[in-house]
Amino acid sequence: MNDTPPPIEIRDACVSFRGKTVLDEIDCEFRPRSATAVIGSSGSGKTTLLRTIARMNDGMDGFRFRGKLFVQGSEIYGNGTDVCRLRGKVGMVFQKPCVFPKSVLENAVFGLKHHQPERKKEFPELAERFLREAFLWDEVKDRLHQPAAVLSQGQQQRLAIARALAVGPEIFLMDEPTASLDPKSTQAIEELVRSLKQKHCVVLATHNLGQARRLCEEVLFVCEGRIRESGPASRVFDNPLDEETRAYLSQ
Amino acid sequence: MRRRLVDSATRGLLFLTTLAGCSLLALILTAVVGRGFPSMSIEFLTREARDFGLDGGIFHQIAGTLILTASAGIVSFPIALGSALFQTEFLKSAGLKQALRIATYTLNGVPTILFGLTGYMFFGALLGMGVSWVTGALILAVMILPTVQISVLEAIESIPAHYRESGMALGLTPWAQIRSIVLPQSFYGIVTGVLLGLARAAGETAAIMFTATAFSGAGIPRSLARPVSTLQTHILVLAQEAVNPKAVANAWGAGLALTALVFALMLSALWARSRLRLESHR
Amino acid sequence: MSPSADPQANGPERNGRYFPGRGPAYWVCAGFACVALGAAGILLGYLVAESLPALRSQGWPFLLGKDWFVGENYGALPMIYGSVMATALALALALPFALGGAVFVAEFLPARARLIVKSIMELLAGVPGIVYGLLGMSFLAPWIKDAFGLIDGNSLLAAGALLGIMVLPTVMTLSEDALRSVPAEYRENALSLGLTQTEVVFSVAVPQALPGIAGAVFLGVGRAMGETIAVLLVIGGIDRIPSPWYDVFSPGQSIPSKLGREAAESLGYGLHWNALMGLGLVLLLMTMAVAFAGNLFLRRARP
Amino acid sequence: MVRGVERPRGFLLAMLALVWCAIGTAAPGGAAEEQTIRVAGSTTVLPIVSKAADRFKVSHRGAAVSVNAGGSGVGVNDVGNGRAQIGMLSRELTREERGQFKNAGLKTHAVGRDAVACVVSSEVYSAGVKTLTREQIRDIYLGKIGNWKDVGGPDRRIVVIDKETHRGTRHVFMQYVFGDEQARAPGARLVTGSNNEEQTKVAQSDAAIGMLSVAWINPDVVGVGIREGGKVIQPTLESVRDGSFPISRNLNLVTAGEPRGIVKEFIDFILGPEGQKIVEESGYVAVR
Repeated sequence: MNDTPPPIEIRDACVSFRGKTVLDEIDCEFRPRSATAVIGSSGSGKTTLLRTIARMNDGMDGFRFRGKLFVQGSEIYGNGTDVCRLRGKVGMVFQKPCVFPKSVLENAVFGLKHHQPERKKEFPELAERFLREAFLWDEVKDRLHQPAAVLSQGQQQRLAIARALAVGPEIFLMDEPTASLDPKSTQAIEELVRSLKQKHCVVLATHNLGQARRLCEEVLFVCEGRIRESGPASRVFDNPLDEETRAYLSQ
Repeated sequence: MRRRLVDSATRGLLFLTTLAGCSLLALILTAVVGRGFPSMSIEFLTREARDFGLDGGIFHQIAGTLILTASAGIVSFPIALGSALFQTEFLKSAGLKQALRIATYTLNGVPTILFGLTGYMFFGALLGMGVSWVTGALILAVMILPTVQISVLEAIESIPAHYRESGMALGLTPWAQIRSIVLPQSFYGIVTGVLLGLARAAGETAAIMFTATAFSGAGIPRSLARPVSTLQTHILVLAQEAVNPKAVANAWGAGLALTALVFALMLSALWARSRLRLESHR
Repeated sequence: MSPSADPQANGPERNGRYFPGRGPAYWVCAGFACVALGAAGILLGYLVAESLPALRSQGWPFLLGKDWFVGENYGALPMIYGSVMATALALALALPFALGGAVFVAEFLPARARLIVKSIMELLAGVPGIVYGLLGMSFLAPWIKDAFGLIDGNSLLAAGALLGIMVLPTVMTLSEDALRSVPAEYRENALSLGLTQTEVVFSVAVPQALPGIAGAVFLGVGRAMGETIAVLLVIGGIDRIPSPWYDVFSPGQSIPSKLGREAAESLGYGLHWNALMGLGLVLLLMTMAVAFAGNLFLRRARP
Repeated sequence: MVRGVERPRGFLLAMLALVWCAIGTAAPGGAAEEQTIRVAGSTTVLPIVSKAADRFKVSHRGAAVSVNAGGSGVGVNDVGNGRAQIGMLSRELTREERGQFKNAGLKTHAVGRDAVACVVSSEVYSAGVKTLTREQIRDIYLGKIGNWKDVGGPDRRIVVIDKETHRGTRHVFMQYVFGDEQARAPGARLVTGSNNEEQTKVAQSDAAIGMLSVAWINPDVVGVGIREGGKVIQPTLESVRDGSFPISRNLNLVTAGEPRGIVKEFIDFILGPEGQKIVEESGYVAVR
């Protein structure tokens, strides 16, 4: 083991909205350059967990966080955290593809434009680079100046990933990125995740157990706001220790 | 760092504009209440005006505003509802729908003084109703028609399709659908529209000052053909007499009464609209 | 039994929807639906018909003439100028506050505070014009007189400022509605890219809501242009274009205020009435153009 | 309310019936109209008629008098078009008006006499402007004199207040000052309508000049004396009574043809002892 801190480390965290506890006794770590699947039934708290890591719940009504959450070693719910810089390090992809009503190119460099406006001249090349990284370049290279809304859902989702990549995150939070996509687009996204986890720490919340098995080295099973079981994917899937986990996996 | 600075500065600026806008408006409320309150009393509200409003109260004016507003609402409501039902339930031609909609929106933007003048020439002169309660009521009814109609129409159109579909799946006839789905589902929307329309009518001056009101001697009209006296025109007369402190005091008193009346209608409308939202989220 | 109550007589199914048959209720509703159409038609028709004699007798100078003196000349330009100027002043004064306020309320205020501010704004949008007029003549005009050292406070500026105050709540609530109708996903996505909240607002929410905001502004313009009573009490009532033309401290006259002051004098008869109706027609066309533009934007706002 | 209705068709028809009732009752309303006298016009005459109406109603039960302001021109117009039975007129009929309403056969009835004073803000009066000549007033209204110091007052710009062109007070005033009742006043800073409005604007300013019936003169709004050939005539009821004040006029009621029935009774009431007392109470000179 070396001294570099894990990308994400959560210690005894508890999240509540208006006094209602949604996540409790969360204690876990995520490894660099690997993918971790967060599985569990609807409403178990998967989405909240992901959003908490990017501090996306800050604006929600009555949100409270207790415990400690470190991203690359620094406590993000402590004082003096630059939320924008944090979100620059932690990219997030949502379930429903969402592109802004601008052109494909503008969408790709949307975040970059605000983080590094001084690199304006390089935007076209940067856009190409990240669109390539998101396996989208070949499909959109002739349509860069068309509104992004004309793309298919799967393409829009990859564009959203390219957009997040452009900001240069080291961590990727993906909240059921393929739930609203057709099988072909799902395959493309899965391919993309495989390549992303070569360099990034990917956290993938998913309902699709097959997908979790295919893509992830680690698995985290969440149930009713608590982590019931975690460990290497093969072990958890083949030999779950927890009763609940077994019940969930055997569905 | 610079981005954070810009962020805070913009926030501050926006906050200041909001604060300025809100405090200006708070100032207005304070002025209306502060100036009007001293002349408020039970006597002021229940006595009739004497000496051209310098003395006595505003009983007839309150009554006049109320009856004019109410009769405008009574005329306007069935027309608006019928029209909205026609557009949503009967009409199939998209072109005609568009024409009706354009007419409604056009009417909504017409300056009220034009309603007053042409309305008078139509109802008062052509149909011989003269300067009277009925002329004023009909002019106000046409004036608030678009307000009520748009609101009712939006309420009916925002009924989720699955309600209608489940109604249809149960084999309801179109009439049964209107009765048991459309009207109950848009009930609060209809109420909102009517109340907003009434509030608009109650605050209107320009449309009735030539057409429905008398400076003195109107009292409570004994027939629809008689003129009425209203708070709005009463304030207008008193306001022009601003050297006389009694006139000013009574003008503010009447102003407060009118504002309170309009606010009561608006608040009920806001309440009804919040109920509409609640119902539709259920 | 009328046919409409008989299920057998119901109209055909179209677009997956049943339509009722053409019973008496159909015709009643149809008649009611035409009321708005008829009213708009009568209004426009009457104004056109009644203003024709004035247009014919005055010709183009009716629109371009600077002199209005009953019995001699009817030139509408001072009133058109007054209406445009007062409205423009109202916008210039109200827009920064209305739009800034809308953005702040929609994007930065917590839900409960937003509801309170919005309710107050909607209430204020309902304050009767006559009450604003009373406020204008007792506070605003004297204040303008003292603040700018004028000989009298009744002026285009007073009218414009009063109109600005009157339309501020309208423009603000409608713009706020437009901003709120931008889906939350856009904001979330932009936030997750690490944008600051104001960057999110100005790069995502505001551009998306722009048609709606423009619609709100246009509706406010229409309101301001048509307001009679409040303007009548503070604009000064002089049918003159000030020199220089941008001297907003001079008194002026707007079309509605002119109509409010003079219409009773010749209600229905004579060239004076025709000329007044000509003014009315000009006003109607101006407000209709504005309302059309506004609705065009609003429609683009809700796809 | 909507929920409780069983049949929408019945409900709609009921509503329709309601609307038509509302409109229909307007027509039979015409029968009740005979006991209502509608009066409109000059704000100068208004106090007389309004007060008289209040007392008239006491002695004539069932009679209603509705009074509207608007100005002399409005009064003539309303009577000429049959919108009112009596018009209030603070001047004589113009030739145009007689021509325009030839068929109506307009008839005037003088009920009182009044003077139009040239009024100034009290600050100007106490600073020394006690009298003005006709020429000075003319130059002020033409905009040739723009500062009070040119007529012996303080160094302050003059706020010239004009009236709407159809107002009776303006006709009489302009007839005296310019010899033309329709004269223009390019020097005006403000146009007002009713006497009350004019009075208010003069009082609110500290440098205003205006025209106002003597009945509206008060400590804030002071009538200046008119200097004519070395003589100064003060705007008082006395000088109106003895005919020396140059800007005086009749206060008229105008009817279409000879008044009949209740309208005649009402006019006779105003011309009678009780009515003439009201004229004096209102600050005018009685004619009988």
